[in-house]
Amino acid sequence: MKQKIFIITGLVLLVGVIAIMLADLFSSKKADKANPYDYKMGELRKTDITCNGYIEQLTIKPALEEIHAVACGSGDRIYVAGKNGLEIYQVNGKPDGNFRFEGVASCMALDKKGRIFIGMQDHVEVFDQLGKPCNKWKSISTESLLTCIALTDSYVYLADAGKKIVYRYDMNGRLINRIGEKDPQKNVPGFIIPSPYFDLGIGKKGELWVANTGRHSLEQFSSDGALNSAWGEASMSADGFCGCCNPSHFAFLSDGSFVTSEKGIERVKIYSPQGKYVCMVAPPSAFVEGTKGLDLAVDSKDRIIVLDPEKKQVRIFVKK
Amino acid sequence: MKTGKPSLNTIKLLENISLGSAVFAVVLCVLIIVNFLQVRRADPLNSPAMTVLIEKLQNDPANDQLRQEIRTLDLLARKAFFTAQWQVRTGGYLLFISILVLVSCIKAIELIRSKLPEEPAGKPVMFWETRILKRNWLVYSGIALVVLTLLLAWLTHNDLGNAGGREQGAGNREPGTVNRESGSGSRDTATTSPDSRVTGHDSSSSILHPASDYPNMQEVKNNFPCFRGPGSIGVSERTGIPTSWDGTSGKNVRWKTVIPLPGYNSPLIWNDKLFLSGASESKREVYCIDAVSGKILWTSAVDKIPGSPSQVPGVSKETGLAAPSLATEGRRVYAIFANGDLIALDMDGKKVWAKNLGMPANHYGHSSSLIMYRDILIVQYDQRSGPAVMGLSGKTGEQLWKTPRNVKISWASPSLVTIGKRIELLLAAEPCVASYDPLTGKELWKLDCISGEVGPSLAYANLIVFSVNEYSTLSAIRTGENPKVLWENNEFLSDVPSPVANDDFLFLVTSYGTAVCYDATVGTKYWEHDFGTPVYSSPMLAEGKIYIMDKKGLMHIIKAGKEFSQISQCPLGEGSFCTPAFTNGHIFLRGDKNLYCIGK
Amino acid sequence: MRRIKSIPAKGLKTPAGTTARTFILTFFSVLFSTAMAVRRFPKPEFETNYIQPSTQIPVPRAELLAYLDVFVLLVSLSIVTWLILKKRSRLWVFAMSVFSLAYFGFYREGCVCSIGAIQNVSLALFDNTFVLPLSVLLFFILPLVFTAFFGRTFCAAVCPFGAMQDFFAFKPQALSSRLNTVLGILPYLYLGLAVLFAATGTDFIICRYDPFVGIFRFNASFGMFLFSGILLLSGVFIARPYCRFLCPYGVLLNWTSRFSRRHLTITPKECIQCRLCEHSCPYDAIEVPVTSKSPESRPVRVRKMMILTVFVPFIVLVFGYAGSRMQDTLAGVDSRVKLAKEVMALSGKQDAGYGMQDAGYKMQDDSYEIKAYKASGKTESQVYSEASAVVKKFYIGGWLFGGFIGLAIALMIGGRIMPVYRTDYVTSKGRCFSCLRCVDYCPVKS
Amino acid sequence: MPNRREFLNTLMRGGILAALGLLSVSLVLRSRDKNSCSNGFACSSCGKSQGCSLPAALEARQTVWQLDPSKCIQCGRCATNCVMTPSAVKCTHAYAMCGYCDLCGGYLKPGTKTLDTAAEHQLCPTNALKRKFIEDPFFEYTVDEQLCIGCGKCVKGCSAFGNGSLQLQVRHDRCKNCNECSIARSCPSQAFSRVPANKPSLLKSFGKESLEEAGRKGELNA
Repeated sequence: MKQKIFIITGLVLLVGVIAIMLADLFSSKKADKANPYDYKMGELRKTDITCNGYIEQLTIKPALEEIHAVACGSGDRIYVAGKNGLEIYQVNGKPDGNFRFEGVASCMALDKKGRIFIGMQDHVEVFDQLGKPCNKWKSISTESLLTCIALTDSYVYLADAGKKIVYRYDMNGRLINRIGEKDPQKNVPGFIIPSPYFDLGIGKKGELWVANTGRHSLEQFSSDGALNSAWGEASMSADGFCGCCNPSHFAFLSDGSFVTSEKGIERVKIYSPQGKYVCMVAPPSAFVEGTKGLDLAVDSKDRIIVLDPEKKQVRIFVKK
Repeated sequence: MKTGKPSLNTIKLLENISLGSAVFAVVLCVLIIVNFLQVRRADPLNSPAMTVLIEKLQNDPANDQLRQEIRTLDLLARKAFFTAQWQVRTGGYLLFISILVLVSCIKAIELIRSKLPEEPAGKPVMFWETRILKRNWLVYSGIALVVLTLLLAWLTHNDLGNAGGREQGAGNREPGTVNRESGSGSRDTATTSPDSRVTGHDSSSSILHPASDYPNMQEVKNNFPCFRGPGSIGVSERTGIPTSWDGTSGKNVRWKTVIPLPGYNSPLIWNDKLFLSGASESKREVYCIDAVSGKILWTSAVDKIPGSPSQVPGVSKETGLAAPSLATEGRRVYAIFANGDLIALDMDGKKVWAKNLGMPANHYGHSSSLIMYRDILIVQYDQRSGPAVMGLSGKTGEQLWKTPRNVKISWASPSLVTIGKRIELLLAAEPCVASYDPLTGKELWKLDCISGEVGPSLAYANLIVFSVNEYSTLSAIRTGENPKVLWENNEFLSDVPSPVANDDFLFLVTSYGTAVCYDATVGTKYWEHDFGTPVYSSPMLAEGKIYIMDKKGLMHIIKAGKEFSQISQCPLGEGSFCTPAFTNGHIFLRGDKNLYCIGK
Repeated sequence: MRRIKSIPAKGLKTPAGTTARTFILTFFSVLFSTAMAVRRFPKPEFETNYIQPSTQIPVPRAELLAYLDVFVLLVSLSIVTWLILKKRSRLWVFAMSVFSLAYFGFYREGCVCSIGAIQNVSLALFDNTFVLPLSVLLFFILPLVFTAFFGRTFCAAVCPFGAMQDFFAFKPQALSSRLNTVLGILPYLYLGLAVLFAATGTDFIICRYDPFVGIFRFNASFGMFLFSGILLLSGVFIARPYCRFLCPYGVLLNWTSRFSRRHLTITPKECIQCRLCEHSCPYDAIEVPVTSKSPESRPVRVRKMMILTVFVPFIVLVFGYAGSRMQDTLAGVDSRVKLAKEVMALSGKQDAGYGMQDAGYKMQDDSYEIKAYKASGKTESQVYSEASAVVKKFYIGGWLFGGFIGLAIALMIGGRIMPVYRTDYVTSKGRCFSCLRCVDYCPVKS
Repeated sequence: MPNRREFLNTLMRGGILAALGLLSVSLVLRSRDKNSCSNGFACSSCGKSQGCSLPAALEARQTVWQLDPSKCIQCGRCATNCVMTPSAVKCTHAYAMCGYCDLCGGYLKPGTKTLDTAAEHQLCPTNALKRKFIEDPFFEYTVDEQLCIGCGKCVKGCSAFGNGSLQLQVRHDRCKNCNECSIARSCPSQAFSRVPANKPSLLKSFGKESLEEAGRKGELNA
């Protein structure tokens, strides 16, 4: 009798073990519960859709392998540059030419004569409208990483994220001066560029603005490097710049307002010339999560041209 | 053996020790389990109290006391977390030691005792009997194993097999191999890919023998289950669609079949069966036609329906008695007629259920087509008295929901579209475009933007719904939580044909025969083109082309692009009011008299 | 103690030769396909004399130690074999099992083990991108080779699993012959499933349901501990339950051992038929003398044997068919198939997908599998075709698995038709673990 | 009779041994083949690296588990599914990639206004990420491995808002190198794989090497 009880106990336990194995192996239940350590990014990406003052009017899908830079030329033609080439589109998104070159364009600008200045990692190359090379500047340094190029009538401004400095060149590639070096006497705090996004732009009055992304601010310099003013605030909410280093790109509307783009929480926004938040152009939901490097351009009709490197599109937003 | 007493004493002592350690081990086990359950129930790192406090602080950032409270709680939580881990670890070590003691004591006892010889067992084992017994048991358990396996396979087959089959099917299926590549059209390979047949994976045939109550997305998309294609938005994803034919000379016409009774309803297709209906003043019939050969497989008379009115409804010539298109979900096919007769037939033409919805008060004649959501049959019944939309169970005809509508009579048909996370049922009638949850009939939103006697159904693409009606306006409605009109235009308006849209463009054909293309998001007009012949059939968008059938039966095929570019014009040889249906490589057109299959 | 090695962050070399074997741990070059997307970027320029710390990357256990394990395995196999066949001392075998438990169990934490090696070998056979370390192959081969000559000495005192369960066999009960027979099918099923899942790259189920690894490591999930606890408890009454009724490696050892050259005998000389050993075996592995004739006459036996032989292909086919019907259930364990099902459920949810995929809205409550699937950029049909390839593998695998079980059962039946004649008490060569308990009972000493 | 049985036994034994021998020889030969194809990181020198489907792991005989941060989606299962408690997967900081930001997405909870070390601002559930002031405006972040449970919260924050210098890695001093990793089994993005034991890390990095490479190219161009 005792023996029987022992055997039965043993057997029941053994069968239990096998049953556990089989149940665990073949059960089709959801393998795991919710993540107890979830970082709910979705909440941050949600924005009030009603403050969205713009709609997407046109989408251009360039054929380039990678796209990194967008610019707007005469007749509001749209120039898109990226890996090994450049494409031109008409104002309505129709292709209007393209040419190829060697290298990855990281930034681009056009001068009055229609010459195309393309920044490639550590040097600048200049092409004419048909893609004929006009000039190739010397490499600045092996550590350089050019992330933005902007032109006035007589100067070329370059933002170098590798060296964390802005250069002023003449049109032929001769360095004139460096802007933004840390200088406590001149009250210049220096640029903090924690990631390879570093933009600059020429305002409507011809003044130089630089995005000091590590400080989440836009700073205005005189051409000789004096810091005149700055604005910007770090915040996850719509009115500030999110993440560790933003805005990643910016451009100007015709009234001098700023259009800014951010990574982390991908969004494109408009600030007044005084730096007050105005409205959202494209909310995070318009972009693939993790999109970085939304280059911006604005055409003469104040259409906002956003380069979306993740979707490989150039997206044009217009006011509602 | 040498000294009995001391060893007995030792055994006693060892027994006591082992008993003690066993008790200790059990206690530890219980403690560890309790600890585990505790941590599991309330994870200290995710305490809801903390979340609440932090939320409070965010609202009241100046509150230092709150801040202090949070810090204390945080410290406590982390302490609790690591203490619990420490407890388990220490408990585990102690448990291990106690079991070690237990095992060594018992082994020692065994060692001391093992010198004692055991009594030889009673009688010897009956070798041959047990051996035969064993053999039999092997046979039994083998049979049991096979039966169990088959039973399991059979039990789990329905869903899993279906899934596996669909996977295989979907995996191997090039966008829809609905069997017409081979001229012979052997019917049993309809959706079975050759690959799945090689493996003898007969579960893949579950697509042919539907197990679930309603088809999945891919099945619906592979077919043409209602008016204007899947979702009734005028878009078909089928490919290889012919662009040239001539119905008069028979060029590229595979077959042509006379349809006994007239009707303006458009054909629909499930696998290789085509369904349409026809009616005269005395008769109403549903036809099933073999898409491969064009033979009428069965004709089902719609009669003996309880409550069916004896008088003939007053209809206009241009609507007729069988205007609404049918609907199917691959299990049954449903048809509605101008007198309110609604019938469900199985795929072999046998009546499943039928009812009369009451003679519609409609001065031109009822023309809203049916549509299926899962296995719910949706009927838009916008008549003069008590307009409503209702959902009926496809299986039984029982009314699942009915939502009254505050609208005028409408001749438009419902559409089903995916907007965000939900499926919405969209209806158009003066004064509004309205959206309903197709499962419950709950109204989701509505927007006043349309008026008049609404004939055209809606178009939808890329979150934008387009509504249009003659003497009213063309509106593009951005859907979402707060739908609003994106743009309006009333230069070109349609009376009968429905518009159709893709992500970039909206195409509209007016009843007097002008095709127009607008930018879908901003409403810029790209082009217009006048055919010179009226159009009543709704345009269809497939493979980047728009198929527009005019009243005289001439099909205008136009590139769906920013510039007007006509691909071809193909005559049918007779007039047509009906919208074409597509499968891979084929178009099905219903003319006034005949049904045509275009394609090789 | 494991060494911690640091990576020079700015290309500073660590002093070379600080350890006998210096790994050059440059992680920079690893996976630069991904780094293509990451744009190069220098660190901030610090003005204070801050030195950037280097990223610490601990070094895994040295490769050489794996061969030490093989060496220990070889030596302990030799010693145990010698102890069993020559010394015939239960106490020493017990001592060796304590050592094995300590070394392979608690020191090596139950991983690398011969039982689990089955899976590595089968995966390596079917997937030539899978790396099979030589040490693992040796762990698989060596015990089998020893068994082919000397019987299952590995089970006696080298396998930590066996040792562990042996200690807990406090009150072993003899099981009836039919229980032994029916439960004896389980290891074949386990082996078949383990090889099937390993060969298809689905899972290593032997390791997944390794009953003692948590105990060896003093660290496991609660469920794993519970599992070990229950198994050990059942082992109090049914001695070595894992070895007898689950262990897949035991199947291989069993069959190898049947043809072993020098298996342990209960008595060193001549059996005196004292029957003292008859109930000494906790594993029911002692065969009693059979001197009587079978009740089945020779022609009957021959006929039965013939029938069985004729029916073997049929049995194999029936089982194979049954196995192939299980393809969906079996394939359901595979993560690729699970994902395909989830994706299908998802597209079913967006449902019968009337209309078009929407662009602007995002699904919020996706499972992580779906999130990863979306992030991976795979298309739906890619997922399906991957899954259907797996299902196809399982279809073939199901036939083979079923056929294997059918063959095993047919062979077992055949073995029970064969004539038997023996005068002495002997150990069943297939099932005996060579634990030497019976030897202790035998009054005949050499 | 016994002789015949003996002979049969020998025959079968011989068969088994031969089968085992064949198995091991074929497996060894095959892996020796792999060895001679200087795989792994020397892949480019092999000449046929394009058509080669063998993983980099083959160069070494011993493999260990590692997770590829570029595939990781921070589902948190590393923390919950490891056979070890706490998990053998921990956050590893690739300092070379760090921007030393004041506003660190991996350290601070989203929406935090005051950038300090207060408990209510920290993202890490166990306070394992430490922040140290270096110089204006740089802060150094270090991971306290004793406290880290491998949940990946900071990793998600860092990769979304920062450079992605915080990455999850299997710590081989803690990992038991199970035959089949139980995290790998449940990893939704198949980020886990067996890697060569002598190259046990899959940390991604901006990398000095890539910098050098680029530099070299620059020289060539110039």
